[in-house]
Amino acid sequence: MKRYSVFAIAREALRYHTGWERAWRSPDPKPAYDAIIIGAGGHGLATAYYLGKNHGITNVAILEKGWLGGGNSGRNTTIIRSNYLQDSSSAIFEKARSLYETMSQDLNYNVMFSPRGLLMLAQTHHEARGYKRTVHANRLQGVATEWISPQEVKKLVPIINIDGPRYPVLGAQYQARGGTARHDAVNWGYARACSDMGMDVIQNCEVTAIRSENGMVTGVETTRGAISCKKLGIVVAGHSGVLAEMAGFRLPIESMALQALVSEPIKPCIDVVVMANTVHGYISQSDKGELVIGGGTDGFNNYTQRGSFQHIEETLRALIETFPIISRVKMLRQWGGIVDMTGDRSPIISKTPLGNCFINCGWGTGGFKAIPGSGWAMAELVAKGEPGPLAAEFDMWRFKEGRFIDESVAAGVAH
Amino acid sequence: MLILECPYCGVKAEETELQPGGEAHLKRFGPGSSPEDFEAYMFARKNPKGVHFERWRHAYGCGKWFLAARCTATLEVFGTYPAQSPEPPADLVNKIKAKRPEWKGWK
Amino acid sequence: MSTRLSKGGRLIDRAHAIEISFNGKRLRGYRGDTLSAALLANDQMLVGRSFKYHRPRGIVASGAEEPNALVNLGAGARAEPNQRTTTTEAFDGLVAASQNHWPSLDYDIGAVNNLAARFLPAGFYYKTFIHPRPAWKHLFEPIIRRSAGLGKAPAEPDADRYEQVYAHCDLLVAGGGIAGLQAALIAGAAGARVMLLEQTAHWGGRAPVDGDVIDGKPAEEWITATLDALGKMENVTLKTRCMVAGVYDHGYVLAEERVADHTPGDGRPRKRLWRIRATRVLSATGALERPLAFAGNDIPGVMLASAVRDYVGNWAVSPGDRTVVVTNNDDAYRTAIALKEAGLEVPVIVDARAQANGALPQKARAMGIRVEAGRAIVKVKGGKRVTGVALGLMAGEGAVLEEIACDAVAMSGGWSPVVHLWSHCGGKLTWDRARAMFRPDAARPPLTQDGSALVIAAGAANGALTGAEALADAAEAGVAAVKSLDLKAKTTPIGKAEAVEEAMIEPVWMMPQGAKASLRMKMWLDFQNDVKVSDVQLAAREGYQSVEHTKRYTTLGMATDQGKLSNINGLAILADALNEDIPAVGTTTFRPPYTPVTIGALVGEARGEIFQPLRRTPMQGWHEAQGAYLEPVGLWRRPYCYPRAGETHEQAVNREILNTRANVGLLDASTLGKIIVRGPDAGRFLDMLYTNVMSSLPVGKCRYGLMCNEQGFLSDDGVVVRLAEDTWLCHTTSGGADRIHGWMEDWLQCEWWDWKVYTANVTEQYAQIAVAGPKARLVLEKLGGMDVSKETMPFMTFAEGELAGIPARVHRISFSGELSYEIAVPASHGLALWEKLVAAGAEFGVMPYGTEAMHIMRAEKGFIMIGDETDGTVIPQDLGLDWAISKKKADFLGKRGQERTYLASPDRWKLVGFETLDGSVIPDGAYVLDAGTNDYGFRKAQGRVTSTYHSPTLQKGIAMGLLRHGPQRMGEVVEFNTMAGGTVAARVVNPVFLDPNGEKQNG
Amino acid sequence: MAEPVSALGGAVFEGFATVREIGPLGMITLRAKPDVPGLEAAVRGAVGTGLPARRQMDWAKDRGCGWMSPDEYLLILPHAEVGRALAGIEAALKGQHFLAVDVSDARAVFRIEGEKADQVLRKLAPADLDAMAPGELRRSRIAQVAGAFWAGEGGYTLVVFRSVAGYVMGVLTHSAQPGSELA
Repeated sequence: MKRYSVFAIAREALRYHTGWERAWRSPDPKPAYDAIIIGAGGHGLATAYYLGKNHGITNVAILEKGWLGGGNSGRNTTIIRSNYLQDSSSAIFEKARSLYETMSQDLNYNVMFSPRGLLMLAQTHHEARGYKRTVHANRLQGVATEWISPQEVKKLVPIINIDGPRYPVLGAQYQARGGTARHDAVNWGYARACSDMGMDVIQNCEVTAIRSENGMVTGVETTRGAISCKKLGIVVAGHSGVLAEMAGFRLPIESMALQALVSEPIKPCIDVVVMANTVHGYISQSDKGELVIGGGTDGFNNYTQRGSFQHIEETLRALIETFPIISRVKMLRQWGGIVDMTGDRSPIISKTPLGNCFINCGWGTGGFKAIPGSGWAMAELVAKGEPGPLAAEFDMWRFKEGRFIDESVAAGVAH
Repeated sequence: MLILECPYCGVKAEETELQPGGEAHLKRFGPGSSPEDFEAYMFARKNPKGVHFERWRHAYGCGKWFLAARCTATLEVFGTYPAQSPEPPADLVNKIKAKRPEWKGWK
Repeated sequence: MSTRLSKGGRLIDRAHAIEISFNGKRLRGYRGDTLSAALLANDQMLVGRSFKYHRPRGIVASGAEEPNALVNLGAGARAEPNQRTTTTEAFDGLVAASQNHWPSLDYDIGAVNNLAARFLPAGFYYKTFIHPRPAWKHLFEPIIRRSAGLGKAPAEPDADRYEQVYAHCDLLVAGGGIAGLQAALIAGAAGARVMLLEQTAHWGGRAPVDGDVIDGKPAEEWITATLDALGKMENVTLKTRCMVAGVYDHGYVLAEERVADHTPGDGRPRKRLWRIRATRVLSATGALERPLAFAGNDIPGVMLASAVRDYVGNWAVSPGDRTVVVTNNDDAYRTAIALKEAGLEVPVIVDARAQANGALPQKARAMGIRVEAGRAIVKVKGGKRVTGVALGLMAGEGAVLEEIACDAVAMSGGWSPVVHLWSHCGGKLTWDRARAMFRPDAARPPLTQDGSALVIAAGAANGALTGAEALADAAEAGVAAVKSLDLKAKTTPIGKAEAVEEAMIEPVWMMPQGAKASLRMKMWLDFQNDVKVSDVQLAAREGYQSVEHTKRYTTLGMATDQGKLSNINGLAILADALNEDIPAVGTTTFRPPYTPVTIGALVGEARGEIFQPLRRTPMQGWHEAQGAYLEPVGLWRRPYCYPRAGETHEQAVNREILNTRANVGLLDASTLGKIIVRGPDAGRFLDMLYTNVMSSLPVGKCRYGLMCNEQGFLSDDGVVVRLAEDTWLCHTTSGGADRIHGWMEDWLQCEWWDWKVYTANVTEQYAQIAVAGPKARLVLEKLGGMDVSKETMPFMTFAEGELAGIPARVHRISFSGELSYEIAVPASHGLALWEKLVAAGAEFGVMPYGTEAMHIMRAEKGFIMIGDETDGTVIPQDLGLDWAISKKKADFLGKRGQERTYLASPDRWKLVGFETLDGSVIPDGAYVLDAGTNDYGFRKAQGRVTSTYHSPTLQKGIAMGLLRHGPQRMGEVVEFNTMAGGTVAARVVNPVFLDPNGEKQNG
Repeated sequence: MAEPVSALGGAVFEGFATVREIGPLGMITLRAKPDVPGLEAAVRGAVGTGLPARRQMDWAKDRGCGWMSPDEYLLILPHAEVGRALAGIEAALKGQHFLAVDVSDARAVFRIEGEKADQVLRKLAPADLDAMAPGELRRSRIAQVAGAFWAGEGGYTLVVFRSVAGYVMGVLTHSAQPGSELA
């Protein structure tokens, strides 16, 4: 693989960029692989990448029913943070955040990880106590977060209205190393790296059936023929339930539409990521200048990537109250993504009733920030057949025991 | 932005007048039930990409809960009926079968 | 140069001159001008800078598709970024400034990017800025960020008002061109409820400018006549300046009406958001002309042929004196002809097709216009404006045959139907090879709730481009719409437009055909985002082959015009690069809104005081008059404390507590939920709802109860009152009233529907006041009317009667641990009773107290608070409330959940009290440190604080919290962490710090 | 005994339509299935009307009965008469399964009057006003809160919860601003 660098660009410029090679190959499926990962979204690609990098398993196919990165990892609000309450959450999200720090170098692909800082506004006393609790928990976890005053909030976000009157800002939980990254670049960077390790990223290849014999997966039927495999990883976000049904088990999951929108690009006016959970809104500004705004989740099962209007409306109401100047800015585009919500709103990285079949799903509204950590943990599970510490708590049997991983205290809304 | 007709007051209510309530026809398992049954009651959901039977409350109207059969892939609504129904009405099931021959049934 | 013509201009009113300001320059225009028309009339060719290379940019279009001419409009509280000049109506005093340049539009430092353009191809930033690692955050990104964005963010809160309105119709017609008018006329005549919305200020669309002749008369006459007919129909609503932004599921349509954009500050709402429910949507949104891709096609002065025609015909503005027309179809000849008729020069028409012998080319030739078939523009000359074009063979590689001086170029690459509204909800498209366009596939329309077609496309939006075709198609669509509504179509006049025979378009995606790389690097596809033919080809070469990948990699179509001009050309180039068929490559997804919508308009009235409902108790005004400091509790705002002059909140809280403990205090408890439950099965029902037994509660008595969800987690608590044999009154937490009432109804309607139980949420019927403190009884006795003595009204009982002449229900319950009465009276008498209590209590030192005093007093008593001791993961057993969990009940909501292994574990953290050794206050949310680390390498915890306060009564820090095996560890000293990194030592104690035997509350 | 006070003390706004807070109005929530013996008589005794049909409001001069749900009615009568009416209902339905409670003070009532009164509601409620039958009682959403309204006497009567009376007055005022007429 030709390495990317400023020199490579200069060299190519002289020949009108005719010498660039493909970022990833586009091969036909082979009849068999050591491992098949279903889903070439961020989590699936990261799983494959760490299978190769950490466990030396490279005879891998990543099957994608559409175009790679076309699911939630290509339609989210790109927020990265690890200021979680429960140890098991903090562990995997902080692992992910730290991997984001070096991802551009690891993948030789600039994913534009931008640790510009992330604020969670406390606008009620109750919320303030909740965030202080998280900060204390993060202290024990070694996750760098702090509680800051309204004045410090105003310094970080000059356009914010901290005086209410309805919901004055009482302070905020601040993670200085939280931020954003370019979502497509994460997908493309992983795909390029996987391809470079000899893995097959196969797009427009939809899995139509999962073949199994006495409790073990033998392969999959796809729109591009049957492919057999020794191990199977299901990493398909919104469609986890559909795949699980093919594999013959049921998940504690419901698929719903999550809304987001961007504004027209304007000159930089908000440099950090701000989440205001009391009023249900979060916002950041992309390097292109668009305000990237996350809305709520429709409360009903939905597989269309379209959403309802009232959640957009609710979010914008809150944001105008918090950032009055955005009233005259215009909404450029709105869209929906299908998120899979588990019983405790925390993910599942787990063995399944099928011996050599593993599943990674249920990231709900917060999957992007977890991609590298999720892939890291899933790869370990697929490679060893047993979860490592990062995945251990996220098994799908916790619901039977009532062993919840409940973050609702830390994040009241979509994150 | 869905419209569902409330079977009680006959209003064609729009989504903002309604409150969604998840999968319908769940059987409650209480004390003495097996861990599997209780887990299934609490968490296991059909979550089909297709015909879904679900609960809605006419929250900004008559306040009654009702049930709806709706396709989660096209958002087509096949019908609504009272919450006091142990299972979907036969005529509704037939209507869906006619429209969706490939449908495996509600159970 | 571009200038105003001496005559003509169908939309301007020469009697009303206006003056506008652009970059401080004063320019003259006429009423009826768009800002674009006014700028061009004053030879303002250069209007902005492109996003990436800061290339000079001029006006390209005359409508919503304009990618270049975006300005900062207005100033101060009325400043708005990224306003399209083509759709902005000019008015006297309008102030606009160009965007994305420094120091000035003419001399922009950012233009160095242009010199480096060759080194900044699509996606270059993914390939560089990688090393050294810190450089991205500290060097590269800040630079990129500074150059990001277009318009300036407003600096002040918006001065304008907005509103929303709901509407319902059978047929929503989007687009007021001749097709929309015709279809609306048919549906209106059939009696359908019709809404016809047009985004511009004018009806008729392109027909008048294109010179259509309908029913033998100029189109304008037919348009006026049709509007008259529609205006007479009661069932038809007509709106101009109203852009249909999006079509959503089940016939939901959003439209943005520009009510007062052109009359700022006249007091009307600036914009109005229409939230429409339509049974069917008829999309008559017309078509957009495509640019041609030739080198230098982005230089100011290169415009769409139709736009040039519009400026001449509508506003009497000529973009240039000598305009070269370049095309691959006959329609563009109309522009040449219009220019010639306006007395302007057209040195040549460059036609990419081998021959040009249609009726229009013939006419052009007859007018003496030179027509060069089979030729291409090799490149446009000029910098900040066009100075000429170099021509070559279309079939060639770019060898120049001839150079022609000109100051404008009118280009036409053919037309694309506007399919956005068709596509928003899932309508599919089909590629029309002959006409080289994507158009709606009638066989795969977007569906409505009953599975029928939601949208019907008509006219140019359906691929029927000429006036004659459009009217015929619209008539069909109108009849189809009427049928689909189960209405009968009445005989309605159908306009007949004269057909002008046009030769077929020949698809041209790049000119010349074999252009070499150096030229392809100068062929713009996306003018705003600087995406060129070479960029799309690079994306294809690098494997970004999905049209979505190409879009995201090159940013093609991601500008504020969302690809209205660039998408089709871009994907044709992509298809060519991939050797694929255009339909095989497909389009990107069309998302709402059609053109950007003001965020303020989306929110409507919901801002400031009414941005959210505010719930007020009957005594709210009194609290505010007292200067109470209020805190949000759900949608309520409850007094946190009542600070006196010079008092801090903390001092006020302490005073309120000490006074309540020593004398008597008043708390507005009206927000507490109150739900009546009545019926033969009510007792049985409450036994299922609460963890303890309520059916056994004697009439006249009160009992504290807990509710869990089915998981077993504690969800609400409150005092239950047995009003009568078959009637209970359930108090819930302030936040909980609606939730718990809904919870009750859910079980009654969906699970136990054969049980005879009725509920009623009477929370707001009553004002509730807690009178607490050793002197509480004295105050009530002074009011008079009821016997509130210890004997007749002992603790945990209630009585109904009249206090000071007000019907009241008095409960002997206490959340403060003091002798306490909670008095419920009809809300309409709440303030009266409160004031009487204040007056009667004066001699006993009565003071109101707020929620914080309430919190601290309950903590001193070790009473739990939902939301503090609970967080959705806590069960009653964790809080030592086992006494309130019935052992003998076979079932209650949550019982099974609590039997699960993890909830039944003996190692759960349980409630205890904490007392710091040094008297300090344990920080909110602190954890109890444990030895060692866990599997993640995190420091272990064995508990956490849930409520922590300075107790003014006990003069020390007190706290409640959860601790592993807590109750068995009384007296042990544990350590809490602090944010500062230190620790606080505290002793494990009984959580009841005050009056453990309850003498005070029982007294 | 002191006079009962309505939530806003009769606030008024004169815009392109007139918005008035009225009341206090007597209101009783009566929950019972229509087939309960004696129900019709009890209602007649309390407000002088029969049992309204689905979504209907029946009137006997200033007294009325509205259909709220299959097992809920809203009785409207003078504030001072609520006690007597409740006693009457209790007596009439003795032994039956029902629930009757005074909700007069849990509500705020507004009148919206004038030729364009409907436009004020059209800006706030997703309901199709043109599809309302004569005498229909429509329960819906008023901006962000629940409300019930009916047309009559040259305008609309709107019932909402008392605690949000101020908010509702706010949105009504905003919607009735002079110059913001829809047509």
